[in-house]
Amino acid sequence: MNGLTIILSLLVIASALGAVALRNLVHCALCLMGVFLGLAAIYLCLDAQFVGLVQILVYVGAVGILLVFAILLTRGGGAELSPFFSPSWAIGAGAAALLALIMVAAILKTDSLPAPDAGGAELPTLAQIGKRLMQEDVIVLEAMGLLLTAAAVGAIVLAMPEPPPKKEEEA
Amino acid sequence: MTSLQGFLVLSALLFCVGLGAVLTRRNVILALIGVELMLNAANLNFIAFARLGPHPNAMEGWMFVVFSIAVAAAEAAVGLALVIAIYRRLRTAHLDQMDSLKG
Amino acid sequence: MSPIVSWLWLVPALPLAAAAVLCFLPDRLRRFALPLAGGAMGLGFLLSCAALSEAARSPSAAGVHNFLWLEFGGSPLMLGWILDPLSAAMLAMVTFVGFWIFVFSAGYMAHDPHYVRFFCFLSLFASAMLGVVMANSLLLLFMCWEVMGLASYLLIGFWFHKPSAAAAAKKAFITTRIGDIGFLLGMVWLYGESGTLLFYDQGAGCLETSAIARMAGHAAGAGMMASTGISLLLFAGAVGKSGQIPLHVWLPDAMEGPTPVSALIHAATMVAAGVFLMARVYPIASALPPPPPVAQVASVASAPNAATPDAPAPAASHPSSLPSSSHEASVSAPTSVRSTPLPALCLRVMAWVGALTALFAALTAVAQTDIKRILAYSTVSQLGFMFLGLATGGVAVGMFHLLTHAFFKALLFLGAGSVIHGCHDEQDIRAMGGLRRWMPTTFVAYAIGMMALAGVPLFFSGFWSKDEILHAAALWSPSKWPFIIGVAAAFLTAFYMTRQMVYVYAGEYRGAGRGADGGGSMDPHESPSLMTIPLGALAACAILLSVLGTPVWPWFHAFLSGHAPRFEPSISLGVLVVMFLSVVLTAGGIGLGLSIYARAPSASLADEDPLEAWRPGLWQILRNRFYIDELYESSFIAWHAALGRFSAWLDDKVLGAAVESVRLAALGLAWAARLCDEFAVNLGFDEACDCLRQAAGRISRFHDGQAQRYLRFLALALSALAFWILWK
Amino acid sequence: MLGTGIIKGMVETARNFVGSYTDKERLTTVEYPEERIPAKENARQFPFLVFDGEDPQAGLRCVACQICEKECPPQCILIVKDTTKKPDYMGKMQFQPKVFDIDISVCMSCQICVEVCPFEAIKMDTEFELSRGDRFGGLLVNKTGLAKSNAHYRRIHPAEAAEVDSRLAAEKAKAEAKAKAAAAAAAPAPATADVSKK
Amino acid sequence: MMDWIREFLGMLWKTVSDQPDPKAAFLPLIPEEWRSETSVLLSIAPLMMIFPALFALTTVVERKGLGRIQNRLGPNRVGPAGFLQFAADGLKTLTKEDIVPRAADQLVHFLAPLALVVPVFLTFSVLPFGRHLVPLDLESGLLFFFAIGAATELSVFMAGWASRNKYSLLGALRAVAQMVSYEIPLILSALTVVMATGTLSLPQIVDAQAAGNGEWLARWHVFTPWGFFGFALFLVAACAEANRAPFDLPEGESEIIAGYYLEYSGFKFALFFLGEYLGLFAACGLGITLFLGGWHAPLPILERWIPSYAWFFAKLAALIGLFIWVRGTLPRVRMDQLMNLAWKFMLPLALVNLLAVALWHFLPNPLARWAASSILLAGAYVGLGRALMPPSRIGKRVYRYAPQDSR
Repeated sequence: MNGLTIILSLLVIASALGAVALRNLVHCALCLMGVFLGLAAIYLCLDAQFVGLVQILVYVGAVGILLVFAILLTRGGGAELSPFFSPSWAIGAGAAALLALIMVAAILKTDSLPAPDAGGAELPTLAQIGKRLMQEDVIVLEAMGLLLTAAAVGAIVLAMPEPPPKKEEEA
Repeated sequence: MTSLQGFLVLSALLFCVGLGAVLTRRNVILALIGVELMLNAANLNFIAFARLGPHPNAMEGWMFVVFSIAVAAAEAAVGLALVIAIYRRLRTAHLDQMDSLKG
Repeated sequence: MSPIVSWLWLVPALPLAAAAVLCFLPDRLRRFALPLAGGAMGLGFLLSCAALSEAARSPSAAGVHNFLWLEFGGSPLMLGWILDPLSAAMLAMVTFVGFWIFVFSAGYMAHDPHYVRFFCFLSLFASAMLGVVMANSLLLLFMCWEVMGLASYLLIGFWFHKPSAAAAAKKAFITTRIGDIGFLLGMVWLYGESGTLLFYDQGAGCLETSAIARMAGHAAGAGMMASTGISLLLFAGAVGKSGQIPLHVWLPDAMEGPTPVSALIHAATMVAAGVFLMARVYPIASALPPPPPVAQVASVASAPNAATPDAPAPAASHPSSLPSSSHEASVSAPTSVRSTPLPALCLRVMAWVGALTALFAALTAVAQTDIKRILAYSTVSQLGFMFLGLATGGVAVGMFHLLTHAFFKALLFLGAGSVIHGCHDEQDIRAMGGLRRWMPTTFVAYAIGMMALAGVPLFFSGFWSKDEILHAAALWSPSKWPFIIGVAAAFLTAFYMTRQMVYVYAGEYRGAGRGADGGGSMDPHESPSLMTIPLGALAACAILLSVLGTPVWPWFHAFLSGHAPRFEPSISLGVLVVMFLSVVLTAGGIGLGLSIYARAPSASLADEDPLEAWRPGLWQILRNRFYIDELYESSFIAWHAALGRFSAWLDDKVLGAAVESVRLAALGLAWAARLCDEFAVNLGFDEACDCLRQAAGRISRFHDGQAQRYLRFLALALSALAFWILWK
Repeated sequence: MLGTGIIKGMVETARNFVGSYTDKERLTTVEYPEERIPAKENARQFPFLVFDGEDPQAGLRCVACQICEKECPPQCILIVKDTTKKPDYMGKMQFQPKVFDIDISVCMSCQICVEVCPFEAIKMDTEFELSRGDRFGGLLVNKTGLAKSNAHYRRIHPAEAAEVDSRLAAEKAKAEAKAKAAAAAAAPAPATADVSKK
Repeated sequence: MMDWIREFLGMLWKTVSDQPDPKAAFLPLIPEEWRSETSVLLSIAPLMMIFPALFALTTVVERKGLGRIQNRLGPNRVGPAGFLQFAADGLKTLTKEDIVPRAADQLVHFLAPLALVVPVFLTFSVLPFGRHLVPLDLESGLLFFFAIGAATELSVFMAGWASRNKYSLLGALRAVAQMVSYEIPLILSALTVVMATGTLSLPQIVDAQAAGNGEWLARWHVFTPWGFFGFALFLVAACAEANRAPFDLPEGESEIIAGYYLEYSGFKFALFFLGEYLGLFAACGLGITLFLGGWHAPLPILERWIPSYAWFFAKLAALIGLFIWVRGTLPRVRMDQLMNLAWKFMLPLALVNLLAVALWHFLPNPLARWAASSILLAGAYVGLGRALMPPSRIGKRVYRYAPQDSR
């Protein structure tokens, strides 16, 4: 990890904490965008150009916008009114912190992680990724397309305004 | 601490922050944000292992992330549509008030 | 059989089809209603004319077309239609008058929102009437008769939002049903006697010689032949339909319907159906028992005034007479010896009923003020004349009056409609006056109708037809009273029509708040040509028809009786005497009317009638129609109500108590069963369930529907698991 | 077909664009301070007072009758009568306005003052460049500022002014004729005869 | 020092005269540790100067052009024929009071214009301006362009939401909905080129459009049926992405005053203005790169005499002129028309266009592939146009209260 990635990591963690802990939902969403952008930058630093750019395109351009719309449509633009701290909050936060502790400890304790191949192996090019997507993983790609279509249709159906209840049922 | 370990720690922390959001925040959208964070943490793991693992030229990690991003997009679309539908019916976006199945 | 007979069914079918189309016609296409209904009627008229000419060419041969309708086991039920002079004449009359009434209606009802429905009903009605006229089966006739009753109900109650109209419709329907029960019974009896309901069926019909002879020879008990009983029952139907005493009460009330309906019902069709029915079954009604011993036939005498004043009396005065063949003989033999055999009992009843109705209705008409009510009572009176004529002079006499009356009464009603229309729905003749100036066309037409009705001599058809009836009544052997009563009624007819004319057309306009000097839009006005043209057509017929039945050239009688008309330049003395008498009567009636009313026409609405001033007591009786309605109200209807109350009481207290006791018994049993079930069976089960529920409740406290709580447990468990895996 | 309308519109605007360089008819605007469109005769901005002769104050036609002050809908005219009198164009002795102010920040250019003036003393100016540094004060115009010569009036409204002048001349001639007749009638009086001789 | 200046001037000359790697001689003069940063700066600085300058010029040209289209003169006071108007405007916006509403979300309100301008500048980094002029030769340059371009939606939302003004919020939501909707036909139309050339790298795409040996006409993609339709779709979608007339609903001053930048004034407003225009330039530049042959001249002979960036900027100027022309011609569309156009017309047409590229790619015979893809696209265009705008049977309008024959 060089200096740039450390700075980015700190930025990502800070943004993530902001996204989770801020009172105003729109701020949360904007912080989440920060996490996404930071992660994309980390991906770029890890030479994962395609994935990083897709991360920005999909997460910032699509998921983020969706989130923001959902927040506004559920009147979440204002500040949250209910109290922040509560006993259940403590349980949840404690469980998360405990898990974090265990995982970090486990990672740091492990010293048998594989080292990168020193042979200077070439990273996959974009053309290779494309070939892989269109040839070997084409079934997965098709399935993904199907999934996305189904998700889009399902989302539209779910969010469609319900027809007004009929008069007879009301009466 | 190796570089890989650093990214793994970052990933673990990101995951737990997301988990914390899912476990503590009552707003559904925040829970979804937490889920997104957890997904991103997993993606980061994939990328880190793919780049800093023993076979940098293997593409499985990259492919996984690409598909995972697509799945995340689908998940966000359906999840947020569900949130909107539930909000329209219950007039609330709070998880603790969505307890129609309460025993 | 000529081809026209096999196509004759089209005459009623066309209006029926028009009605069917009209009932689906939306109101925005109302301009098609008249062409449709009127066209069907006009086509029917053309067909009827063809049929009439066919019938006139060979009057003696009736064209019959029968067909199988249903088959009950082995016995076929035939229906059919007939073309004989009677039906041909009626067909032509009904279609012709009906057509003009349709045309008139288009003007009269032009502003009604239910214009199309009205034409639908009118067409249905006309179709039913035509069916009655051309039916060759008593059953078919009865079916059409009932459809006609339904249509008249619908039409009288056309403005059903008026409570009086709805009540009148119900009254008409129920009252005629009373007569129809008689009709139905008679029909059933006829079927039992003759085995067929076809009138003419190549010798097997019930109106043909063999059946008549069989019926007339079959004693039915109470001193009557079967034919007498049947015809009396059928006559009951006719009485109901034609509004004779005592079932006349519905007819004046039926004036609540639109005026063209009044014209159609009271002039041309429905009321005439009764007369027509009797004319149709005349062979049965007039059937005499088989020829008695020669001695009685040969015995010659002329003994007028001998009959008892009441027609049913002979039968009633011998309740225990012999059940065997000759009750006529038993009546006639002790009283006197006569030149001709006494007419059949039914005809005598008919004559008396007719004569009394004629007088009664004429008296009532004198004191009415509603222009349509006067005409309605006049109709009742004229129908009495028709029955009198039918009974005394035979089919031709009655039918001739029916036809002439149809034209001039339709004319009068349409004229009244025109007057009402012109006076903005005013019906009280006291509120009219002076309309001669405002509505000259209507006045002329109405005057022609009035003169025809009153019997002004020579040029008006009513004179000839009524004259014939009087003549026949005068020659009637059993009694002279019907003749005298008829004469009085004829006199009164002229009188009340003069009264009405003077009220409506003479003097000054008396409409409230309007008048000649007002010059406002509420002035009376002449009706549109769509309404005056029918008036003209009918007026022409009211005059022209007189040529068909003059004693000099009795074409119509000859036509009906099936032989060629003869030209008789010489008129017998009797005829001349009666004719003279009726001229005097008419002149007297008109003169009296003029002298009472025209000398000092009443100036305002509030003026009391001169007759009222003269004899208030009598006036009140006449004004209230002899209190017949009230009599019915306090007798039959009250009795019915009492019976109904008694039935309700019986149902509630006696039958209800029985049902209640059964219910209580069942309830007691159920109680016992339930106790057993609850305390014996359920207790153990309930306990078990409760245990389960409580246990489940404790467990389900974790399942509070909070997704996050589940997740928290999951996270804790995950941490524990990871911890255990890593540092076990 | 979809798009033909767009192309037609584009052609039309292109014609406008090119035409604005080549065709004077299409480009109707002018660069204002350098170029001006001559004022139309019927243009009206704010009223001014007409004077005859050389001296703006002495020659004012206004006689302080105050009709315009009463009629003015926004009440932007203030007139104070002077105590002295001087003869008007017909020789009648009339009052003078001591103060005649118009607040043109209030004036709405309705021209009612002009319509009601019986002395042809107030007219509408075509001057429109009236902007001032001060928001209100500079727009309160006094008698001196309002007085403009009849020549100016003739220049800005030639037709109207010609008509007014001829009418005034005619009235003046009539009045003089009358005065002459009156003088002739009063001829025996020597004092008046002297006056008329002058 | 003299060396330094000489090499710097030499670098400029090499840049201007289209020579490869102009920085090669200059960079070694820089100390080792500053070299990469200097190189980046040398790439960025021209961008940061040229495009804002172009923006300044465009504002004036646009106003003058619109004026001429509407028979007016346009700006004509500042400088020769008014061409220094942009300076006056810039000074004005810089010196204006910066007003932030009290209820606004201060931080987000401040960040929004920056978040708009930064990605827009970033997008220029992958555009090849000339033969050797591409600041960042990314393997997936096109993806970079769209990914960064998508981030501007977020800044628009930030601006609208942070202003705490319902008109701003409405304008922002409209703008975001519009941009999201039009991004799809935009990307799909660009994808045709990717399908045809098989690369995401913009310089390679430009190279693919160069004329072959002995050909006298360049092989611009716009000269093919699918390229023509793709270019048209791309232009319309870019117009909507840049919120330009006739798709300037998010501003919609007659209904929502000025949309998402209603509450911005002074320099922040100028930044929005700048961001919008730079977005337009970037979109035009991408269009040129994808369809109009990039920096290639239409006739290969001309490339010898006129430098490559001149061709690029000439095409850019032409496209900007086209947008000005369209803005002066077409009225603003309605929201439903906007959405209908995107989802019911452009999206299906873009999909058909993809099919047409596939046909083009797989049919061997030049004549056959011309005919096939032309017929396919023309049919789709006519059919979709009919479906979107059914021939309306509108009778002569009748006024209820006016006399019928007063015309």
